Amino acid sequence: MTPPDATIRAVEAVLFAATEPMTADAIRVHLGGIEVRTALVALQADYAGRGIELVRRGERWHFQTAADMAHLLRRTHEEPRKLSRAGIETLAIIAYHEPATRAEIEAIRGVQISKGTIDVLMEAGWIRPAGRREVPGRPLLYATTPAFLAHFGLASRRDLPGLEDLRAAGLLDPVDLAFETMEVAKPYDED
Amino acid sequence: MTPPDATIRAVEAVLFAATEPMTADAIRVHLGGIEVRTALVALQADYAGRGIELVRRGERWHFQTAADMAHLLRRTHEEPRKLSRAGIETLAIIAYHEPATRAEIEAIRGVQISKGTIDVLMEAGWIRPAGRREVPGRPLLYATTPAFLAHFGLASRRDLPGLEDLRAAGLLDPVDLAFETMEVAKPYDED
Amino acid sequence: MTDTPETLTLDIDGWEGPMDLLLALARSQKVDLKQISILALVDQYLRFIEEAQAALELAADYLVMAAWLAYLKSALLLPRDPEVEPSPEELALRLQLRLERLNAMREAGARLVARDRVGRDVFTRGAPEGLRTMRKALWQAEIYDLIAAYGVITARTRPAMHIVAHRPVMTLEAALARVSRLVGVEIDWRLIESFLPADASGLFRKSALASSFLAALELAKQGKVELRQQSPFAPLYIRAISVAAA
Repeated sequence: MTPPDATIRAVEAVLFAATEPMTADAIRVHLGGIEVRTALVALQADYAGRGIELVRRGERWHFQTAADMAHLLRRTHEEPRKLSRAGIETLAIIAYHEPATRAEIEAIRGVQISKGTIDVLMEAGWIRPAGRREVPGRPLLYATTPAFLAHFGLASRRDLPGLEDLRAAGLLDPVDLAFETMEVAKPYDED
Repeated sequence: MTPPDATIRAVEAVLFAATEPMTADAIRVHLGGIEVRTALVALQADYAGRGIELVRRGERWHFQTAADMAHLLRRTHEEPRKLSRAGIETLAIIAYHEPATRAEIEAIRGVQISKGTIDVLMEAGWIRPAGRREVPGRPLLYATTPAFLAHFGLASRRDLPGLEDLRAAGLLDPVDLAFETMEVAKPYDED
Repeated sequence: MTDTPETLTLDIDGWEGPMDLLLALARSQKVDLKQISILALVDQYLRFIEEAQAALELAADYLVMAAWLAYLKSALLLPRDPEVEPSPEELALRLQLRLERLNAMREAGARLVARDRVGRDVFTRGAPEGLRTMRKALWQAEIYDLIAAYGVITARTRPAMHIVAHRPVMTLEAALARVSRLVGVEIDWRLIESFLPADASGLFRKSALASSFLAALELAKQGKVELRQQSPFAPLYIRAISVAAA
């Protein structure tokens, strides 16, 4: 920056410390009556293109963060988080059965789902409300979104493996159950 | 001013908008992990001699008005908290000796300190509890805070006025220890 | 703090304890604290306390200090007794060191508060926009997790149909027909095993025995046969109830 003169420095400091925008007159009075308009124009030029700008709104001047830097003030910080088991099961049921109501999802899972689980899937952008089922109570229906397909690398829902594929892959003989069997079997093994 | 690069502008905008001094790390995290130290140094140079300055206080950076503008700004702003003599001395003792226990402060001042004195300094955010001394009774230790450095315009505790002289003169040693040192030194003095 | 003892006001409330008063008196000697005369200082303090005492109630700690200083003064003036530890010179030096330290901290405090302080001499931005960080979870899951989860649910909730793999059995109906037919042609007690097919063996024999037993119980309930067993696990006998006996 070019070394500013005393008036420019004074105007700069006063506007920086001010709690609200100030008119040129108010600045002049504050600085004991010296003329400040030239300094304001010079300051505006000094700050052009920086992360801070001197702007004039009506008769009042103030410093503000450059418009193109505004996004830095409200920043979203993304933290990778793994979906819970309840979340992934609920998502799987919606994907295979969509559109599905919450009651249907619970019937298939055999376990109640908390509101938080649906919220998380909505927040992730993987499911969306898809109308209501025309039955008493008109429950909300849920379906997957294009973002769901994109995240899981699927061209369409038809790419999800069918039950026969799952069986062939051994996925219908869940590891958990196999483990339970082994647990029970152990004492005999040890005989 | 020379047109700053994108990182400099971003750091400038963030520090300008921040309500508290920020560490380089906090700025980096806020900006999504980009390195900011070079930008901080460049910014500090950009603002040198202007009505606003970028200063480093401990590990934290903030913009403030230039010190020589004080006479122009003081009238609009209220005096900061006026400290009692007991408060000033207690703060000085903690700053120059930190960490210090209440008993150590009292030993230097030759008088008990009221609870209110410590409270006022804590409330101002200038001192904080800093663990306990591992002696009988485990007395609480007090130390200064980053806000203390910021408020008193200290780049670090090493910048405390006269710290080195006081240390060299042994005036920061515990009284008894200093006494013994002098006793030992005596025979040499008499040579 | 450049007041001479003569102009000091006799109000001890003006001092924060005896050390504070002592420091003020020491400074009034207008020499480096390292060079002050402890004896002169002690005299000043005692004179001040005497005058103050006439005017008002003195706080106990001022009197304790006065007593200690009077002792120190006498010790400094009298010939030194080598038995006494610590020596009066050491006590005097210690007092001087304490005054130096208090003075150092008082000056440090004064320099500290005279610095360019934020909010008094320098100012931070009057109306900062503030920074806000909103945390957003980036949810992650793999396609394998998804389909494996569906496999688990399906396996967990699929209606179970149990098929018993090929096993030779004699049904209760068959046993009932067989036992009632055979028992009708016999008059005497017979072992229940004798009603089993002659070629029955292995699992089929066990199944036939169980079914025949149930059939015997059923027939007994209908009043068509009677059963006899001497003791638990003893052979079980069966015979038809003759019309005459009934």
